[in-house]
Amino acid sequence: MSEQLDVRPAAQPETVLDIDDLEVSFATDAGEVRAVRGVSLDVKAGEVVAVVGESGSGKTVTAKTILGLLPETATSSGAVVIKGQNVVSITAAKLRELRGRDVAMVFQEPSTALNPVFTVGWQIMEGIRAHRARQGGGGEGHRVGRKEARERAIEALRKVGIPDPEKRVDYYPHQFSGGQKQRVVIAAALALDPELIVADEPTTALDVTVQAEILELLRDLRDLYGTSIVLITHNMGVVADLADRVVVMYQGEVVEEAPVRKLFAEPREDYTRQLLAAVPHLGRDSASEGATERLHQGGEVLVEAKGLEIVYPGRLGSPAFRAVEGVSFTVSAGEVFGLVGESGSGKTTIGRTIAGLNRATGGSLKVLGHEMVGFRERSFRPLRKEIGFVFQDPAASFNPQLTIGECVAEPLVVHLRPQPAQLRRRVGELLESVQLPASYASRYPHELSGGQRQRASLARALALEPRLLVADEPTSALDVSVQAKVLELFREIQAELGFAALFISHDLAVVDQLSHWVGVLYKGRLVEQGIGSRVMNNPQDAYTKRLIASLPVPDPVQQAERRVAHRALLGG
Amino acid sequence: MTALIETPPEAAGVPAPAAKRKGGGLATYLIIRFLLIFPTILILVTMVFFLMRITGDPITAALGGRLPADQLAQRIHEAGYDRPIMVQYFQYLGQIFTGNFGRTISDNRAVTEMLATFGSATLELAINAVVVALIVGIPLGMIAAHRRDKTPDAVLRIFAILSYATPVFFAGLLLKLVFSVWLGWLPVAGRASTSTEIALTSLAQPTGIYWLDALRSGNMAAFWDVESHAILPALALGLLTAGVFLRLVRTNLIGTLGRDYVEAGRSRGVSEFRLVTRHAYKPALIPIITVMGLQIALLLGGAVLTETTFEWKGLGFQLAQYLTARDFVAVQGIVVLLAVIVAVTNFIVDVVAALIDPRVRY
Amino acid sequence: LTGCTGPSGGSSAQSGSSSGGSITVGTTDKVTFLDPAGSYDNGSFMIMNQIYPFVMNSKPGSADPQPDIATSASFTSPTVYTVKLKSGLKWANGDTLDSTDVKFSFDRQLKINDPNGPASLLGNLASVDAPDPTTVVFHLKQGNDQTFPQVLTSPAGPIVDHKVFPADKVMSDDDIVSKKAFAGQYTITTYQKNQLVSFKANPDYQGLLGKPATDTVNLKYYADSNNLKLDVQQGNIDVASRSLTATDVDSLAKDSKVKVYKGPGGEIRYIVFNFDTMPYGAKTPNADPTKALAVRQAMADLVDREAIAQQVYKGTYTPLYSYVPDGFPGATTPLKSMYGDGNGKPSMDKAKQALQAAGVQTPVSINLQYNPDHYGTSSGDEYALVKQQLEASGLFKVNLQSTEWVTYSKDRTKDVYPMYQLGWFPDYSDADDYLTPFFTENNFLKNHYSNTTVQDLISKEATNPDKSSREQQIGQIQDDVAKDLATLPLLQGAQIAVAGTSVKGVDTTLDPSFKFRLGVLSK
Amino acid sequence: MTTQTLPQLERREPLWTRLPVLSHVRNSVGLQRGMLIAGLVLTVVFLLMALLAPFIAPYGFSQISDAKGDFPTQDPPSAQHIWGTTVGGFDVFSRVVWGAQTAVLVIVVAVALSIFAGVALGLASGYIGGWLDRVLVVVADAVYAFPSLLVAIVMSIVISHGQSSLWGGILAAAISITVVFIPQYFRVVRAEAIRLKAEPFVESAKVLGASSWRIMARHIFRNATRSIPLIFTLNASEAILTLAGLGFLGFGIEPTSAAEWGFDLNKAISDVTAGIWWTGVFPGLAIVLTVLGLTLVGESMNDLADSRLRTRGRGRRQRTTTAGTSESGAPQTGAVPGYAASTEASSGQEGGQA
Ligand SMILES: Nc1ncnc2c1ncn2[C@@H]1O[C@H](COP(=O)(O)OP(=O)(O)OP(=O)(O)O)[C@@H](O)[C@H]1O
Ligand SMILES: Nc1ncnc2c1ncn2[C@@H]1O[C@H](COP(=O)(O)OP(=O)(O)OP(=O)(O)O)[C@@H](O)[C@H]1O
Ligand SMILES: [Mg+2]
Ligand SMILES: [Mg+2]
Repeated sequence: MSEQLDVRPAAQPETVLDIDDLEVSFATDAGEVRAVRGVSLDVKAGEVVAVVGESGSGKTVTAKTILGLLPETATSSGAVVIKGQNVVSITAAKLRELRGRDVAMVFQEPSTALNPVFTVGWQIMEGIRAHRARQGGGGEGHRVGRKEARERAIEALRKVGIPDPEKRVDYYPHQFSGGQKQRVVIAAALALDPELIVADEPTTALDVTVQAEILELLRDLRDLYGTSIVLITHNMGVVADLADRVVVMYQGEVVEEAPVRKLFAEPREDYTRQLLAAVPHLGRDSASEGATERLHQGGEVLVEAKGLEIVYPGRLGSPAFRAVEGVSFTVSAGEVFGLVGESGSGKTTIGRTIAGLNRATGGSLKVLGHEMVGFRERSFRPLRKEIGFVFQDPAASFNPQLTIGECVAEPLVVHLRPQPAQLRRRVGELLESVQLPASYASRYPHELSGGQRQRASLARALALEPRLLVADEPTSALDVSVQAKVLELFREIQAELGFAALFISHDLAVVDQLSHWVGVLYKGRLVEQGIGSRVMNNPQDAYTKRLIASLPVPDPVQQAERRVAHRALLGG
Repeated sequence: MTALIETPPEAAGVPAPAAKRKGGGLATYLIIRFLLIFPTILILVTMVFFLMRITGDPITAALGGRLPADQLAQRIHEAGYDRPIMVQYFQYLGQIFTGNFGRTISDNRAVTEMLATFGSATLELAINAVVVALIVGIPLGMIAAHRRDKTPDAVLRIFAILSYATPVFFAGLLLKLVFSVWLGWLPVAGRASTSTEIALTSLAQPTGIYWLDALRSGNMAAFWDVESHAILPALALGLLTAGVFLRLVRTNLIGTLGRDYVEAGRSRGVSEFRLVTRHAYKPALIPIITVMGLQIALLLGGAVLTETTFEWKGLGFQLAQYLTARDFVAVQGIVVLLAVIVAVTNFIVDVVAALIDPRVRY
Repeated sequence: LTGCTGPSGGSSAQSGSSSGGSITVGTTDKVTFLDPAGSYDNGSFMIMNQIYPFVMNSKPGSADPQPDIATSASFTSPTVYTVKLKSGLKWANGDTLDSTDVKFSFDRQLKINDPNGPASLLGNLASVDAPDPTTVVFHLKQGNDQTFPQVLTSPAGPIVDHKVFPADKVMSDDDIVSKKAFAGQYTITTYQKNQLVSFKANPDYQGLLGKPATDTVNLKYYADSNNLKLDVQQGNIDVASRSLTATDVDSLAKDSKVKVYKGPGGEIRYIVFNFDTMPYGAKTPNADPTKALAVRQAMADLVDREAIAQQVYKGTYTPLYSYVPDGFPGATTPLKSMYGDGNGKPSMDKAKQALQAAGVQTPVSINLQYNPDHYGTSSGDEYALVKQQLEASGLFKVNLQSTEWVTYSKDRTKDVYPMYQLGWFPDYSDADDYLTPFFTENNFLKNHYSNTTVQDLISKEATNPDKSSREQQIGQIQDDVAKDLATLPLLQGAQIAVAGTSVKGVDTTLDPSFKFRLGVLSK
Repeated sequence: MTTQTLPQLERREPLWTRLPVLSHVRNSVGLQRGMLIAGLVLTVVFLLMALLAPFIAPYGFSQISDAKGDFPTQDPPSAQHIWGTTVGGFDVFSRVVWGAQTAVLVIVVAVALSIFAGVALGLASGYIGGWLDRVLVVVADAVYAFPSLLVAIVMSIVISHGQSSLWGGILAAAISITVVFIPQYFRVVRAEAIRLKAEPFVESAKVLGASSWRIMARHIFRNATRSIPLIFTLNASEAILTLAGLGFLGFGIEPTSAAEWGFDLNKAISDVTAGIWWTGVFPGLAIVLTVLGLTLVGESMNDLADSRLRTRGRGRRQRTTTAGTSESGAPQTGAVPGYAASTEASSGQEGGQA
């Protein structure tokens, strides 16, 4: 069914958005920042144009310009023409009329894009009532009454598939799940029947399964109502799944523009090629490629969980929360254990418990032979030098007041108390082992890029040559290209030093790339575990199946097939 | 005097409302919050008790300049102020638990009666001042936030700082000079003119809040008299607080104005005015109310200077007087009342915040 | 003593018919208790003077005790003081007022002996008898106590209704007001403690003071004297009494809408020397009474009282050259001639001589204490000036220190302060009240000053029924103490009231009895 | 134990640009900069006045005569006494100048003491938590609910006990202010400590096996106290007002011990209504302008440190891609919000790597 979409009726598609030579720059402390430089692109009616590019390449700025939402510090030139009006130079009143009615926006984080203290209906109605009704011939319509606005809001909610919209229209945002919130945001955008929707990373904050639903919804919008969509994303899978045409941005400029299949099949620019190469691809480059049985089985068992249960105590009257329940697994020396699962499934909780940051409350968890249920910090502390931990957000895991050198040296200082000269040498070695120049030791964390910081973080975790490393989403804060390099480094070092690792990620492809053995966590339970490539290719558990089916692969052809194949699974 | 630090109670370890969101009962939270009032009061009472004993005794304060030391000592002994301090302390606690707050030492009135009399005066002043503060502070804060870093913002912020930076007795003096002495529009001090005061106190069941009493007795002349007396103190104290409110509204509004949901509203074509007054204001209201509640509670105790400047015979004023007289009974009584007010206000603020914030509503 | 009429300047005004209008008086003196057994302060006593009867009282304009609700009062033997009451007296609530009430009142004072009460004034009272309804007999411990009639006018003297007041404890103000236990010139109609009190003339009053000039008087309380000043200036109140600052008085004097009245004042301000701890004092390492005296003398030579009175107090205080203030029978000015240039002005040379003669090394370092909060806010300025006057000569090095009142009161009797500021306001209008408390064996200064000649003279003077020889004895005491310089008197206060130009009678009540009487005011 | 020194490492930014105030000036623009600079100018004038008081003031603070004789009292401004004299004969100009010294001393002592105690307690309470925390919080809350002027009055009685010399008076005022301020620092530092406790960099220290002491001293302390300069300026102005309030109620520093604006202003009240304006207006203005200056500095620094309030920030804060963020829709309540946003703002510079 989606096949036919690519063969669109050739009835002279009207241009709904025409950006011409757009320049945007910001006044900042450090001088002028040119965020967008001479971007030109156009969107036809009923077309989905994806804008991709690494972080900071100017995607969001471009999107905001379309709605005239740039902050006051920005200056822009060029033309952004919507319905014959140039947004860049239009009056404020005209701009307000245009917003919402001709072009609407969908935000990245549905939870922050909805005002927590107003009902969703009120928020949708705000947009409707801010405009005069559209009356066929384009003449100015009447002000929309409260009642009519409400009806339209309900209608919009129904369109995006919110069940029971008559009732739900009076709900507050916190009464919806994350995916539903994003639907509400889309409903608010739809309420005025705009011809163009600008969606800035509409699924980035969502789990893959939910992402799949939202992508489906967006596709329906385009198909059923002919709405054009500017889709901003850095996820190549999403692009492959939804886009008709792709615009690649790099450092504020458009480097390449092509229909989606052409771009994936034969990227013209070097940059595009690099970008595509860096995208992890499920089923490619698996660490357990070809393995038939669990590797490192014979090694010493470093972590052993049996019926592990972790409960967060409730505060002040709220009931305790059971985050992990009846989980059993082992991690042997030298093995990389990949833990996947969607948000809130308990991955981090398990990782932190192994590192002694959380309390295990039931079952049994042995870490390096030490029972963690009811553990005492004092008796566990000597074991800490055997365990390394890499945090998700490299920026946050360094004390901003200390230099990288001081941070990396800390484990050495705490456990070994070496001579200063010795210490300096060791810090230099460590930094070099993660491919950072030793001179970086004197830099402060904010003076490093995200990828460099994560390397330093790895260096710190490895300083004492631990036997076990817990890495909690070590790359999810990074751009794909950077992520690829860090993952590569991780893999090399692991192979070289042979430590065991618990590798946590929500990205199946990433986990598969690194792990010998994979566990799938769902609502605190380990629903499936097995050799990485097997789990990915041949999932057994229903949830795992759905998870894998939801994951869009960065290849439009393959993805179209997968979509057809999995439609039944995803419908549920 | 602590007006400017707007740390909300959340920062102070009283379980934050965030805890409520986790799914616990709001009721439980509120009950615990309510129960916390008691240790707080106990601590306050204890602190006041011991501090006051350190500072001396009421007899020396009253007669130290007249009596020989041995007579003084004898009188102190007779009054029982030289007994072991713990004995006095536990006796005092015992009295409090039975609801007996005693009689003031320096002017011999039942503490409860004294609290009612002066409490109502302070309450009236506080209400007036809060009205001024709200009328002035909130709209100006909105304007400042909306026009941030433009000239109006700068002017308003300077105004806010000045209204805070001018010691209230200095501001009061200037107000008196201009409006009473030079223009002759308003009375200098006091809560009402003599005749009104006599008329209002001879009512059957006075509330002690003069404008209310005047209205209830239908005495409009008295009402206007009372109001004309109320204006200057309300301005002096109200502007001081208005400065804090302005700042508070501005800061929080700027915070919410930068939020995605405001941007989302804007992207739907909602006007800037509505964005400020509805979309951004209501979420900002929750922290604003929290801090305002604290402010209002503090206002009651912090009105010492205003009350002294304007002869407004209220708790703050009396507190200073009793303190000079080392009248521990009275000081303890006032502090207990203030503690209760602060705690109860915080409690009410929580409930109000809960009503505004749908996430904590059940 | 009986039947003697004092000068009564305004007494003609009060005999006229009282006006129907009302007068509002503002004051800063707070009330503690309306019950005479529970209070010993100006604010409370001011109201008591309006509402309670006294056995003895003084007519406005004089300080001479005369029978108030009595017809006669006199010593019938050295230790017996007998009073005959008027008959047919009534309390405002209808109770009869007779000797039972009088006996009850004094018995009660002695029995309750409240820590804050004035019972100490009745130290010489042994017992009271009421043989018949109009006769009261006071039995005294010491014979011929010349101050006893004065004591009957003092805070210990108000008579209370024995049917209303409990015999053994202090009664609350509200009960007193609601039970109308009044029999003075006025009754209280509304009572808001320390805020507003309104008085209405008591038609049943038959005492010395007569019918009040104005029927309704309101008494309004102020905390900040500046508000008092502004209100009287604006005409919001008719009379302002006490606690105006010198600047206020000065500026009001220039205002044509109001008139400033000054009357003799009993308040004195002085420096106390601790004979043990002052330089060369008895307990210092280099104790030497002669040198210590020389130090005191040099200080007496150097202070310029006139300058302090004018500069700091703008004439609201006057120089005080003795221990008994000017205006009391027997008061002299020994310090004027003995020290300084002999004319009340300072003399540097004399001071230098005094120190040299005693072989005192100069400059003398002294620690001088004052209290900033009890004797008015100008104490700081006053002592800054004293310091400057002492140091200008180069003979002294003054280390000025101030301490908050309660601590000050405690420490001053513990020999902490070598020399310190103090003030005094008399309990009743008699020179003895400036001598007995200060220079007898167990005086309240506790400054270790002791001069047996002086002590003898004081006990003689106190029981000497002969007026002129008593005054002479009082003069002698002042001379003797002036030689010893037990304390250094500085200033004498005036009673000051400010009133609108239309108000009459203010001057009459600013008399040496120090009782402010609302009954003489009219407009 | 935590004194293990690291190799002396070259620092890349010159120190002066990282000093709190200077870096703020550098980072500000437009009106915000204007207000900051206005505040700084007022503050510097105030500090200079205090520092150079002996050179600026023509007379001593309690001087009432000179070689030419006694000063006149309540004399209007003239060549000899440019701002006139008071009722006691003090020179108003000199007292205003010397008053700056008193104010600075009081501020320094008061704020230093309260920072010291408040920070120590706040750190312990926030990091260690448990019962200690609960008790301290209730106590701090109780003290906070205590009318602050009352605490100040009681403390000044308790402390001044004996004599009020210059230092006695200053200490009394300062310590009484300290008592009032400790709960404020306590709150702020405790809240920061609690926030920091959950920060990954603290957890990472914990996983490394660092002791609680080391964590508190090395990781929490420095980060938790970053907002202190902001509160410092705000409290400094409160200290002046509290001191003035104490002076007004008669618990201040006596004129012979030191010059104090609040006290002078209080004494001048009857002067003002008598038409003698110069004794009150100058100390009054001194208070107002000093507080204005300090508050402007404090507020501007606060705004600059808080990316929400900052006029022109660096790049927008990056959103992490995981769904881990909780539904914290409500805005922050603190007046002195964390600095986190500004330190993280720099993570958008990944471009150069690809
Ligand atoms: N308000 C602003 N002030 C100054 N610079 C800004 C501002 N907003 C964006 N920039 C800069 O403009 C550039 C482009 O930012 P933009 O947000 O468009 O990136 P993006 O492609 O959306 O990145 P991401 O994938 O991280 O969302 C960046 O260098 C950013 O730092
Ligand atoms: N400190 C805590 N107190 C109470 N509940 C918590 C706490 N931390 C986490 N939880 C809850 O425990 C569950 C598991 O959380 P966890 O952080 O382990 O999820 P996760 O799999 O790491 O998710 P994500 O992919 O979003 O990081 C969630 O429902 C979460 O809300
Ligand atoms: Mg973006
Ligand atoms: Mg996680």
